[in-house]
Amino acid sequence: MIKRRTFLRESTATAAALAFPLVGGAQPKPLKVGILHPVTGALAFSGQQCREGALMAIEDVNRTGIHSLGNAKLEVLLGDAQSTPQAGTAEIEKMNEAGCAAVVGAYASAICLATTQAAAKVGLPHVVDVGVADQIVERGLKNTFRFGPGYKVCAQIAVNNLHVLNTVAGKPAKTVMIIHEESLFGTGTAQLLARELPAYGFEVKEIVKHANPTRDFNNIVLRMKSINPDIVIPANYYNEYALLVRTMQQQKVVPKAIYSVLGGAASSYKFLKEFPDAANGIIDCNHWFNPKDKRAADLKKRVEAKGLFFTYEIFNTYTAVRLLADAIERAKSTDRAAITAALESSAFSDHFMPYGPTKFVNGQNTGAQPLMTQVIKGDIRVIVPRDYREIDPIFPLRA
Amino acid sequence: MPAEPLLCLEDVAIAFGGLQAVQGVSFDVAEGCLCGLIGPNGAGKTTLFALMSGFLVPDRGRIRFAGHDITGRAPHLNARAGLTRTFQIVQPFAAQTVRENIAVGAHLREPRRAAALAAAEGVAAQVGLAAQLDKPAADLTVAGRKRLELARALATKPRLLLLDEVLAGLNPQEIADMIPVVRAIASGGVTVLMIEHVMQAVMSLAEHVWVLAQGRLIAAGAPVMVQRNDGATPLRRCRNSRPCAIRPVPSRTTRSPISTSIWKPTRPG
Amino acid sequence: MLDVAILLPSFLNGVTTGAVYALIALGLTLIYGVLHIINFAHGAALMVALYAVYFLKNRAGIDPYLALPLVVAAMFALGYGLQRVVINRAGHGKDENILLVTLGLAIVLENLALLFFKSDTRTIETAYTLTTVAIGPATIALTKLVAFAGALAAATVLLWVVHRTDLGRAIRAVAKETQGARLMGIDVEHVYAMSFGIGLACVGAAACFLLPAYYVNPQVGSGFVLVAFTIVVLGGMGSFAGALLGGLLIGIVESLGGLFLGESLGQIGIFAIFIAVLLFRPQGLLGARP
Amino acid sequence: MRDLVTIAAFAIAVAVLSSVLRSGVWTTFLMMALYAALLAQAWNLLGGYGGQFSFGHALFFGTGAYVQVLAQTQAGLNAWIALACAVASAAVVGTGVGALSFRYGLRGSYFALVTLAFAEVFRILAVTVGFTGGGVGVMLPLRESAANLQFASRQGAILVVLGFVVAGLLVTAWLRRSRFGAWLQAVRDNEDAARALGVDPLRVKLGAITLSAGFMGAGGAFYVQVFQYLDPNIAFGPATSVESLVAAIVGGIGTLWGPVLGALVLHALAEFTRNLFGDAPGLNMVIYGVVLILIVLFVPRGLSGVGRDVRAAWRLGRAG
Repeated sequence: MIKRRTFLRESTATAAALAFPLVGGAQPKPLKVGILHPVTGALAFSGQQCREGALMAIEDVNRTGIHSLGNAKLEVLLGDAQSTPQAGTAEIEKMNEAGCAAVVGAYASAICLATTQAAAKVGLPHVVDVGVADQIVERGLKNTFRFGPGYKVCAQIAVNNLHVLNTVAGKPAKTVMIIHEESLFGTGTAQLLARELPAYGFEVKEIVKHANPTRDFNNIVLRMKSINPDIVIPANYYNEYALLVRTMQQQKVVPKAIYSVLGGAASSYKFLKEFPDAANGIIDCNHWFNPKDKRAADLKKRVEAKGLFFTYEIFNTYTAVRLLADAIERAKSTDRAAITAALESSAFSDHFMPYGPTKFVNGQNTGAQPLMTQVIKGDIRVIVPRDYREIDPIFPLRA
Repeated sequence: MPAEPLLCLEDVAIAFGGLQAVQGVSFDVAEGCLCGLIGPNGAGKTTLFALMSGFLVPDRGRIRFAGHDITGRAPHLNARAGLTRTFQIVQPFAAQTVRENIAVGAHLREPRRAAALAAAEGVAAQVGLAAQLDKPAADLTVAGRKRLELARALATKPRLLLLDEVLAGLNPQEIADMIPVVRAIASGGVTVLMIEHVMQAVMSLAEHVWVLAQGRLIAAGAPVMVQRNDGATPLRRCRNSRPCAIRPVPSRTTRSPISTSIWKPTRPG
Repeated sequence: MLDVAILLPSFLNGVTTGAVYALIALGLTLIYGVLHIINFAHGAALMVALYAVYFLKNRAGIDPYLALPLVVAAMFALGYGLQRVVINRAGHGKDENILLVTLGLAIVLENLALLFFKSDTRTIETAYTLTTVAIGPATIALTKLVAFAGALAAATVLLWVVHRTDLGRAIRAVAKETQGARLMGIDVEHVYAMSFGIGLACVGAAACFLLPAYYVNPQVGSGFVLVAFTIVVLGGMGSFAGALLGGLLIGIVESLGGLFLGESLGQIGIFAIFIAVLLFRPQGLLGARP
Repeated sequence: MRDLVTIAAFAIAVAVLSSVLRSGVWTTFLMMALYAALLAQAWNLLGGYGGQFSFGHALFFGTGAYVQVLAQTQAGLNAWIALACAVASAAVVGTGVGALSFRYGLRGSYFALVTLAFAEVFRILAVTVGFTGGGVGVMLPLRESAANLQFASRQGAILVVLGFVVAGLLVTAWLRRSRFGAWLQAVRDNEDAARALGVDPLRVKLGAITLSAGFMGAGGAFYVQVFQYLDPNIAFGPATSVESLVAAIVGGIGTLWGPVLGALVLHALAEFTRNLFGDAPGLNMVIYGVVLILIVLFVPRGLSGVGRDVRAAWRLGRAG
């Protein structure tokens, strides 16, 4: 920990030197930032993880404060979207009323659609942390910025990478079975995969849609046994994903590869810790940090020290808040329009995500991309793309 | 040519599982008469009322009302045709006031709310409920509820009113008060057929009675004859083929012999 | 798709899953049969029981199947207390009030769990979680077979209690005619509380069989409530044998329906039966005419 | 007559309030409170006046919402015409479900459970059938103009939902003053007695469910015009059914102002607890649940009943 603190001190010292010292010791006006997530209701787990990530980012930013605003500290206004669009909208109104300069959050796509819309009405800049639905950034809302990738990009990259993996391994896998949850991201991803995969010579044997929550997966695993696909592609949230993989392990169904897209549990240290052998070999194309960046590892330790799991909700929201802090720093004001402009022209690169320098094209960070990870020897390692590769992929799991 | 009887039952029968509740009952009720249906408990009286009003559909036999065959027709259609009933166990609209209760009946003839409420007031006066119009039905005494039940049915301006033990459970004074009310209704042109155990009422009100026992009609005639049980006119059976036979209705005063066994208590079991 | 290698396992899977559903429905049908209310807090009760089993396993190291008596007793006490203290007082003789109270209880229980246990999904690891038993071409998880046996045992115990014991006679009397029972000297409030207690005890038993093959988080209850309602109606409101039969049937329909119509459309099979039974045979398979 | 005066006063007061209120929080609160009142009123028409408890009113809410958005996106209809179609189609679904369940004499908990099942079947269909966009849901493009029934300022939306609520109040008031209402409440209190007085229970109950479904459809159409996104869970999920029935019962079923009062109190309670205890996730809902139980314990006949008791007691006091 000590090493980290010295690191922080040096970087802030250099930044302070550059910043134009604010004349006069007027107590800087508190800068309010809204952190809005569904911390109750069906999405409570992800919502609370996002909130943890945001609070840690705020904590880091407030160590030095916003230099261009006389080291003003970010004042947090927490909001609970209660897993419904209505509650999300009501919270946005409350944040606007409380004079927030910007909002980060909402996690779920359906909620983001409503909150970004409500924020747009009052010109409140809204950074989307996770919400993967592409409609969020396709409505021409000037105030909405998504730092991470949408599900079209994820699905596209997933298909390409699968093709690359399969070709490199001599095309052992041909047949595919997609199992997805009937939610927005589940259905959207499945439809896109089903359309793209045949072009690369894969045969989509079956697409199985399941309810959320699903009480029992034996049936689907039974179908899997009878179809015996080479690759199983799950696209669902943590609970269902974990139940599915456990049932597969129970029924001793081992496809050539379990290749999930935005899988809830595939790249989750929680799943890895609770079901090490069930998780072994699973590939996931999902939000992931740059494994080579030390700051990510530091954050992971901090998170685990708090007794939490380092999941994508945490590091996505963490970087989203840092993006906002960087924009406020450059905007040199708490005025919403200035912050929106700063976000639009943001080239934020001081982050540990594999996105490179930020570039927003109508609200979507073009550099955003998911990484492909695989559980190998008890850890989640990045396997594709090459410049972030930590270890060579094991594909297929069995001949 | 005397008019066709208002109500004509031809060999009506119904069984619940093994129990033959009503077995082949036939009789007719002339328009304008105030007559009674008596018999021990479980004789099938209320079942017969349910058959007449359409709450039950007979297994066998026909029911004709005002020249139409209403066998198995739904109660609300019968009510619209002018045949309505009260219930042995009173069924008030508990949450509503007396006025609103009666208005429901009045609405059968009067679509406008104000007119129905006004009509309700008139009928309430007729049955002696004028003072309690704005009281919730739930707060009425047993006698009050019986009056309400009567008033509601009356408000539908029926041609035939089936009263199911409207005097049961009342004390002598209340019975004495109710008898003129029922008589006034009958004299007002409404044909009344009532099930009653209170013999005092039957004797003073009914011009003609039918006696039912174990689902069978065992006697008919003027109440005084029935009581003296020296034989009422033999049972008349409606010819099944033609519509109810047009026969001279025995004049009110003729004597009708009745079999002596009527008043011996039926052997249990 | 139609060969035995698929149909048999799917059928067996349906029956074993259905057994756990039946156990949950047994509690619900008892509560409905006696109290004539639809217990909206049944799902939340299942969640509470699942947490109890979880903590007994992780903190006290007691295996779920060994924890059965403990959890059943605890849930019985919870049920008895809730009915006596909260639900009974709220009735005021109006069904909609009791319904609202159980709804309020569900909200309170679910969010208390969210508050104290956080919202992350928890599972337990037992030696036998992954072991399976081969029955012909089908391999069925051991936990499911134990659940099946457990549900049958619990159902028979319940049937014995209701038909052979004084308490059972009192329960059936109160179910049939509350005022009459009161006149016979039956302490109706006590019987209400006993029924609610036994109802939740069934849920406790179901939790012990369910957790090894499933997970727990504050929202887990809602997934089972709807199915339990279906089973109660299918089996006949207030009929235990009906609930058992209904549970097995629904399990099979869900399993086979899922096989042929796809998992989410398969669910429609359950509700189609639900509507058909309600319309054409409201008294259900074995229930008395309503 | 007295009802009409109070309804007019209510409408004017809210309209003035909506133009006076500047703060976004309060205008959203007012809009959502009116929206909750609309759902409660719709439920009350069938549950309060018809005595038929439905656990699946989301069925009509979702039908109205889907027709509202699909009529515009796929059939290119104008929003106001779509609104008429939404209300009509919800009413038709109401009549259909009503005809099926009432014809088979379903009452009490049986009727409640069959509506629950219908809502669930529609939710699953909405997921699997194509034109509703399945799980991906369906978006209503943002075109803020009065003609498109989308309003830049909240005030426009408030006036629209106020219109629906006032219409609901007028229909409820008419119900209390009309033959249909008298027959409906007669069937509610005692179906057999009503049949003996010439009331056809099936036709009356069908009328009630059609009215109730129509208003619920209006609520669905309003929801999708404001939030512009809809998926099977939002449309047919049990949350809306529970919200409408709880507000109506807490407010006092079978009354004119009960549902409106209940919706206002519960919505205020939800907002209050969320603002005050938002930081500890779940605490706000625990308090919401506890207060709900307390209301049922101590105000069994509903909040509007309290008003009536107080007035009655006051009148007795004065007379006494």
